[in-house]
Amino acid sequence: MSAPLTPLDQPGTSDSLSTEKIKQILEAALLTTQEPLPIAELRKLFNQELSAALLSNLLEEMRAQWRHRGVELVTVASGWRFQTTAEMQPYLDRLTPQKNPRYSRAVLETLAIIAYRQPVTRGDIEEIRGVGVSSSVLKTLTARGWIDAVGHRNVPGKPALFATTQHFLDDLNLRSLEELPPLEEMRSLIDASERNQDLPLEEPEEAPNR
Amino acid sequence: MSAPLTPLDQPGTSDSLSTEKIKQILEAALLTTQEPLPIAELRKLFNQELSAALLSNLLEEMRAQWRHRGVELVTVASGWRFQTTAEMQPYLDRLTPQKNPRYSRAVLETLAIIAYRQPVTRGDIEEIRGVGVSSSVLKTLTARGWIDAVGHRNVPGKPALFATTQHFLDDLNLRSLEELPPLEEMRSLIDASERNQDLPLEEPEEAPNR
Amino acid sequence: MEIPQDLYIPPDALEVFLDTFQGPLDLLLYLIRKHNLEILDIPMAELTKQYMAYVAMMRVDQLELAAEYLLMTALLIEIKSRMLLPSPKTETQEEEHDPRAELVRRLLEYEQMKKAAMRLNELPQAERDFAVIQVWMEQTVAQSLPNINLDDLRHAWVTILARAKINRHHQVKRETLSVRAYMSQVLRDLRGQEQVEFYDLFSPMATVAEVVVTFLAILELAKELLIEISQSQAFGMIYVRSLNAA
Repeated sequence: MSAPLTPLDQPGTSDSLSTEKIKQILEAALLTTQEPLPIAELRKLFNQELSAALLSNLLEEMRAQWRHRGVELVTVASGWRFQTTAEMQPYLDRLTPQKNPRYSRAVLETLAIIAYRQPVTRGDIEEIRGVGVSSSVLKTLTARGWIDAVGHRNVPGKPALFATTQHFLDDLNLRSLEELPPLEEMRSLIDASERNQDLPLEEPEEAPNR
Repeated sequence: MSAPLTPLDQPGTSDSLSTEKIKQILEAALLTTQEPLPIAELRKLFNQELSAALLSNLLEEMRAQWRHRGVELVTVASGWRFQTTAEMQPYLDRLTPQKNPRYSRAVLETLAIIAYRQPVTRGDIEEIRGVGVSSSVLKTLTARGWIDAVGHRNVPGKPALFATTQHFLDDLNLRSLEELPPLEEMRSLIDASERNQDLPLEEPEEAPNR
Repeated sequence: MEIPQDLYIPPDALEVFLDTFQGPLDLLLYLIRKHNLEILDIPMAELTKQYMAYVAMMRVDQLELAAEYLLMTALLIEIKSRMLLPSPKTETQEEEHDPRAELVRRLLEYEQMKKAAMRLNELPQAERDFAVIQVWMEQTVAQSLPNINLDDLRHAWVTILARAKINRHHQVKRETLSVRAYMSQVLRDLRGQEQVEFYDLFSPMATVAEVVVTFLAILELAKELLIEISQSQAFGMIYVRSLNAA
């Protein structure tokens, strides 16, 4: 398995390594390092002085041995490194931890307002939420393709009117907006928790918005 | 090179993979991931449903194929992982001149107490060691990801209860806490034969109190 | 390094001594094990005296550690004094209680953990004794986007409503959802067009309910001044145009 290394350039060092062992060490070093390793760096692995030519030959041998596997040994600008083949990518992509990112409360509330009260301007949203709506919130929802500007309200400043899109319905598995949780149901939900405050939602325009 | 996979449990999926290909994919996944991968995670690599038993067999085959190299396939607490053999370490150390951390006795003793007596509070640790435990000791272990607070003891001050993590087991190549070295029985400090002697203090000097 | 041969450590070696021993328990354990002192034979007085000396030396910069040694000293004195006293032979006393028992228990427990720590340290340790493999892989993974479900939306809306109830001037009025949906649809239909014929806003496939809702939506849009409906003559063509800035 391990032919003794012909002493090319290491004059009788005490720990003379077989080529097999040298390759093992090179392989271990390259597999543990994500950064490419130049030959000059790889030489540091050994006590004895190994010529760059020798290492280069061994690396070429290793490269051949690793061919037709999911990982290949390649040379890039700054040296040698192992990397996965393109063929593996679709499989490995399935593994990459699907982080569960969450939208902020501002994003969700804005979305809810747009969904239930569309079309609405940013001002409407701010009025309902009682706080300002940052552009990034609307940008997030627009970028996601869940809302878009469907027009402008004909008031000074011509604010954009936002509505939810078909894509939003698709992503939430809804056929139409009517499949959103109905407001009545939620009203009773609120009423249940705040039973004694008689503030019926169906107030006759007591507080005209804006 | 690649025997077609006998369709054990994937009824005619369109992309039926050869065992060779499955092994390639497993290998690529394990070589690219630093964290150990459990079989449940490895199954996600494949479109088709591969049984845990099949993967387990293939992994064992791979483990055998990697034997006698500088890198080995091992199972630790959180799953399968490739790592270099201890034999490689002296060589790899030459690449990274900065010495790897050696822990102080305070850190090691604290770790041992948490490992064997978990869950424990800082007070418990101090009680056993007979000396205060500095915050830096707990910080060192927490930063390494080896311990974490798993709750609070329901006593005044609600002290945090510390336990070792899965990562601790992984880093020590263990699959479970039971694989920790067993606690030794300590030689008694009191000679049983002398136990019943009355006032056995053979002190020559009659206690000259300071 | 000079390890204490007996209980006395010269003052100039104190720093080394403090580094060598984790605390009074550790020191006591060392003395007992290394010098084969039976805990029984420990000359308590001498040991106590020396502990007091250490404490005096440590008091300056290692106050907490000094306290630990002081505590141990106190404990040793207590044990000694109790052992010197004749034990009262009361009838109720079940078992003769060895005053050293608790200290011995603690010493043994500490010793056990000390050993365990050494054994732990001998286990192969990632980074120190082996390296974990990690091969370079192109990160092509698309940033995954948050998903929401109906409950998230419902929850958000409930929160808004609850807040709106508190701030009375921020009333949220109930409205038929479908009208709102059709309002958006009508605006979409009008987008980019000069004006649209009224009838074109209704889908030929629409159900009666949809027609009604669409009609309500158009009225609502007009009320909110989002669209303008015009008819040049009675029974003539009705045109709808968006009042957008466009």
